[in-house]
Amino acid sequence: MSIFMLHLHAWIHALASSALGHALWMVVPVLVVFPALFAVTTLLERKGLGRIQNRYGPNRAGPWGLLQPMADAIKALTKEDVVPEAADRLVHFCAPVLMVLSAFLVYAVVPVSRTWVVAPLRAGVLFFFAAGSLMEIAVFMAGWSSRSQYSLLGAMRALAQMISYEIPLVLSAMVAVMAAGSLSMVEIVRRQAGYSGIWPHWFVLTPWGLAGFVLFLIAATAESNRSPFDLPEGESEIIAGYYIEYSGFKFALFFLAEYLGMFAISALGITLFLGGWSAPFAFLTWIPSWIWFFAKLLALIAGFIWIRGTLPRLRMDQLMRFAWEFLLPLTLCHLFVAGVWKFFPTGAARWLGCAGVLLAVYWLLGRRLEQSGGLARRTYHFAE
Amino acid sequence: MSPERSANMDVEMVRAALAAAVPGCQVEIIANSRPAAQHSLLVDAEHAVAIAEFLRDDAALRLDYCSNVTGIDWPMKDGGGYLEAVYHLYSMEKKHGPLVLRLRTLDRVAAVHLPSLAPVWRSAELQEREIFDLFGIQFDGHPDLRRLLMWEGFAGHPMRRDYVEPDDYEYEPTAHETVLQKAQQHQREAER
Amino acid sequence: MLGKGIVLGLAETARNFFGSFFYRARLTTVQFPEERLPQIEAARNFPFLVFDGADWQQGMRCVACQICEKECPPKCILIEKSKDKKPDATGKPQFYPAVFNIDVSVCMSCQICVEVCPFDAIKMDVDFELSTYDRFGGLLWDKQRLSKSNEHYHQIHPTEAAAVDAALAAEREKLAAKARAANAPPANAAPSTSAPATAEGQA
Amino acid sequence: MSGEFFLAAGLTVAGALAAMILRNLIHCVLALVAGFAGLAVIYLQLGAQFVGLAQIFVYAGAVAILAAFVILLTQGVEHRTRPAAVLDWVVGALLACGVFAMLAWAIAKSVQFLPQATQRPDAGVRAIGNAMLHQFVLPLEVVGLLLTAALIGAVLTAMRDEEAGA
Amino acid sequence: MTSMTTAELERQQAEMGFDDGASHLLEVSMGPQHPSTHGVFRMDVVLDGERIVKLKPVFGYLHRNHEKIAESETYLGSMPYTDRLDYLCSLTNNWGYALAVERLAGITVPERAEYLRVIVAELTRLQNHACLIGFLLQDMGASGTPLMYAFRERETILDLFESLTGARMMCNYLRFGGCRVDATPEWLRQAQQAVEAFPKFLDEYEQLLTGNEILVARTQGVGLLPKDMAVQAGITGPTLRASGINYDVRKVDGYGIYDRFAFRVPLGEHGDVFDRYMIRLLEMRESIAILRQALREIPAGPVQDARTKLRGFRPKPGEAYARIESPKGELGFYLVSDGSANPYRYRVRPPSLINLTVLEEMCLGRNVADVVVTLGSIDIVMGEVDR
Repeated sequence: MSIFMLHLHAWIHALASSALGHALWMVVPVLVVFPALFAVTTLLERKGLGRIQNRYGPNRAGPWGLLQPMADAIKALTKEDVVPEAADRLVHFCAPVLMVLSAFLVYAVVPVSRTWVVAPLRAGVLFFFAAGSLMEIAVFMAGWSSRSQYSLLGAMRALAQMISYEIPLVLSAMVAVMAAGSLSMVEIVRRQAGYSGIWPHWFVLTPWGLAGFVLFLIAATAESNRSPFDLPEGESEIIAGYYIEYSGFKFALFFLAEYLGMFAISALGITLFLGGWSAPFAFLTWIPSWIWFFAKLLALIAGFIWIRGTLPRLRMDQLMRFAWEFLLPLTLCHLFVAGVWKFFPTGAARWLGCAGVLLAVYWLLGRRLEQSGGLARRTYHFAE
Repeated sequence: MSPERSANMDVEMVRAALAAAVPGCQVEIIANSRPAAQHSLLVDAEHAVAIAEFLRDDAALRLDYCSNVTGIDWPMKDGGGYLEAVYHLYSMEKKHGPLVLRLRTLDRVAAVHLPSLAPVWRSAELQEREIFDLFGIQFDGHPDLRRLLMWEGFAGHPMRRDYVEPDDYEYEPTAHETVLQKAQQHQREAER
Repeated sequence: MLGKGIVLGLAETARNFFGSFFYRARLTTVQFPEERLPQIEAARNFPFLVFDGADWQQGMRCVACQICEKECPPKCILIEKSKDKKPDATGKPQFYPAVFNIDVSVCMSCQICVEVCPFDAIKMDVDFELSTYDRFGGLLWDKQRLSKSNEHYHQIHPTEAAAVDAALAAEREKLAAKARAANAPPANAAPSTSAPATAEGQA
Repeated sequence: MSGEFFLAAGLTVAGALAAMILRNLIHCVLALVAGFAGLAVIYLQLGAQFVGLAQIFVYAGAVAILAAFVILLTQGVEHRTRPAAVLDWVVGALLACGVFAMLAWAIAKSVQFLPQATQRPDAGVRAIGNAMLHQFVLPLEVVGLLLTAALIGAVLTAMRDEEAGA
Repeated sequence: MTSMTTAELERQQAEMGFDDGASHLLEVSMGPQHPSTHGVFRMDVVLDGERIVKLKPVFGYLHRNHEKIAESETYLGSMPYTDRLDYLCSLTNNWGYALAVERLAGITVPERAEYLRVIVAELTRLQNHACLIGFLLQDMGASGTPLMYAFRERETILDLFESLTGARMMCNYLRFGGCRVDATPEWLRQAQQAVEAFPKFLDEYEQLLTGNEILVARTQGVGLLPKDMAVQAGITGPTLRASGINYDVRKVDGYGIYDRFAFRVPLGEHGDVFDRYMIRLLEMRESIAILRQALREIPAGPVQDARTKLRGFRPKPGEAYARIESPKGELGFYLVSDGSANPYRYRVRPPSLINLTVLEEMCLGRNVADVVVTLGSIDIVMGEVDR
């Protein structure tokens, strides 16, 4: 080993113990790992969709198409950056920056592993939502500053959707906060990391937890503009929505922010309901905690891709109706059930009772939603 | 000939019915010698709308469906001639047809007006617009008479038989003989 | 119950997803340059001129009758008839095309030239990898570019080519018989009739 | 009083000023967002994590967006505004002065009652919750009632509009 | 607000994309490069929020004056051009034209050719309807999955077309007086196989789509077309039958040999997008029934009327109008002959164009998203609309 290496070693040690070093140690991996995951996900998504549609998906750039994200990146970076003449240049420029900024900010409070969390804030969940809400402003800025009818429509759609779904999202997250008695994400995970026998104490394994998880996922899908709630982009209706007038690098930033947002909200779901970095069984705790985190994250991403490959898109008024007439009452009821759960003695009765109430409410609301839309099964007759 | 389930209309009978129902109308039978024997009724422009309404509403005829509307240009050697609008009528209710109606303009230049039958059969709306666009027949009473396929400001009516294609395209070297000649000519002009 | 249809749909896509790994039949993609579909015999793309024997100029069947030029719907064929005549495959003096151009950027592969040709001189090729950087000259094919041998014809459309050859041979046989009946056979006509026969033998 | 404070305060003041001065209403809203953000930073510096984050979440996130929405939706309706009059300016200035005076008085008075101005108050979730549901439960309920009434009023207004439009 | 003059406000509104006069309205040009206008189609749309206040279709971006070209072509030479009208269904277009020429000249078609025509036309209908449903779902935002399944099935049918006619889409197969080439027994066997495999695909489609709550919510009650309006506007094809009118040219005219086959005509009740979707699914099942009968009963014999001279074809002066039930609706051909080798007048009655007559009425008061779905459910192809 050379002198130089020794020096480097000492220097790294010194750095790691300093405050700046700590920040680098924590922040840099976030800045590297999640964008890398973005690259992988774009490839996985296209391959997965391909397989769902009986195709191969991208397989030309590199072996098995592994270099496809690289090719996409090069394409995006070398494209001409077009700004519409009528656009509000400053706002038009700031929008993608703010978007990516807020997308990265939320990772500050996500506990990726037992030890890896950038800022273990006491009000971590709140920070998450606060930073996420900046994204809405970015979307508005992008849509408005482009001065295109389509992008304005897209921005209005996106805002209406994000604001509407934020309520069920926050409410469904609240049950986990209630159960853990803390807004700190680290604390919430810690509460779920224990085991009864080999079974973990994940919130998702309770009726209210499962319901909360499903509700959270639905709202999260809407929040991250994924199919079937991808109306703001709805390429068959308003082409690309609020980022229609962006190209090249700025477009890539939007794309990146969108995926980062999806990962972040999945990470929040994992933290709140799926036990964060904790292993699913007591005998699997020897596997590093961050592996579990990323395994769960990838599983959720796969779910998103699966849903995207299957479902058509909702319409705006249906989306709103779904949020206000179905999701909101259900989350409120679910909040109530979660409260009741806390005061009832443990046992099968509690389990079945809570599950029964939730299912009944789900069934009732679902029926009402279908009936109020006048939707019915139809029979057809034939003329000879 | 393939077997035909829906028979052609008895044009004589229709003409008699029309004479009774629309007083003063002039209806002439144009015979068609072809095997399909789709004879047509030439009706006068003045009573066309009344005739059309009768054909649509008469309980026995109920020609509620206007399938095809088209124009034909009949120029004469001497510069005269006329434009013709042809309507193919069927009945969705009675499942019979076709009955062919023809309307003629007085000439091809100024008196190119015909009454629009689009208020009677909505399906004629776009087709009459097309005739206006491509043949230049003015349909009076049409709800929205604009060019359909050509752009606003286009000069001339391309489906007229004496229409001359404007020689303003960019030609490419091709084996297409007439195009090739034009292309060469353009090239020569450009070189000069 | 709300969500049943969605779950059924999800099951269907999942079936297709996993099925695509296990059943080759589910994946319809043909990875083109490496994999190719079997050639369909009736397929057609752009016309070519058939010649018999080895020399494309000598054996060209086209006699520049210009029927295909007239009948071609998009008028993509340009033929100039030769001033002189030269012997065709059977040795009979015929006109030949001095110029025979097809603009394949205009051609719409309708096969009408093939149908109307009384001499079986023009047939449809199956080659489709024809992209070129020169959209003018590169897609305007002259008669040399268009000429393909009868063997090629047999290779791409074997059934049709065999039928054509049989018909041609029968016709020539009839002509020869007529000629024999009219007068004593000239000595020099014999070798040229054998040309299509050898072509058939090779195919 | 640190440099960070001045930075945040400067951001807040600049944002607020820009929100008043800028001519393009959407720019005003965006400036307002910057102002809100500056305010949130001040809260955070004071150790009030919950309040600071709620400030961003509620004001920068929701209120500003709603303002933008309202501007985009209503601008078309009331586009006949009379030009600014001197009277408006005077009234506005007087009102601003009044509000400022009241706030200053309240702050100055409250300082006397605080045991130690330098001690950091506990602004955690638990403390806020306790305060809201024990000490200030009546004001909370009153405010809740008021907001509900306002909500119903807004819905009614919107419904009447729709009926008139239909 | 008070610090702004009226003029400034108006300028600002104009900047923000608002119209001056009725300033809450938004004018949007949907198309011609919009991803879901099925080609180069444009709609001038006026929006109030996302509600449609006015919608004017604009045509002509793909106009090439097919009818004028036909006037300078021989009767045979127009046949390949008909392929390019509705480029998804070239074989039914061929049939419509062939039928018109046959009516004009009184040509009889051999038995076997009639059967072949029915077989290729119904195969065309299968692939057209399958694709249409895929396109419709694509317009609804289904990221291509139903479309890819439809294309997977369409592939087998196009392979059949290629091995029979030589081309996958521009088949140019029918001739007046018959068909260009005969089908081999091997081909008929393959067709049989494809037909037998098709219902499985329909079941797959139904499981993926029909019960899907989102699809149902997006389509039921959308794009309503009442009965009387449909008749009045000359709407034809599945779009008409979805409104509950029993009018299928295959039944009414019984052209070709359709009166020999037992098949039913599915009818809708509500005339909305869901009905149009279901009618197409059910029609595919009926097409399969027709195909099974035709493939079972096809006789041997020639496929082209020997007396008909294709080259130098000169019908006597006169005219004829013939129509068929193309997958898109009623496709009519009107021919006027003056005795020369070229038609004096050649007219196509394009179902796609006429079905668009009431597009505005179907969309008024609805959402942008509904326009896209309604347009998708009408089933248009710009090659035919603009000709």
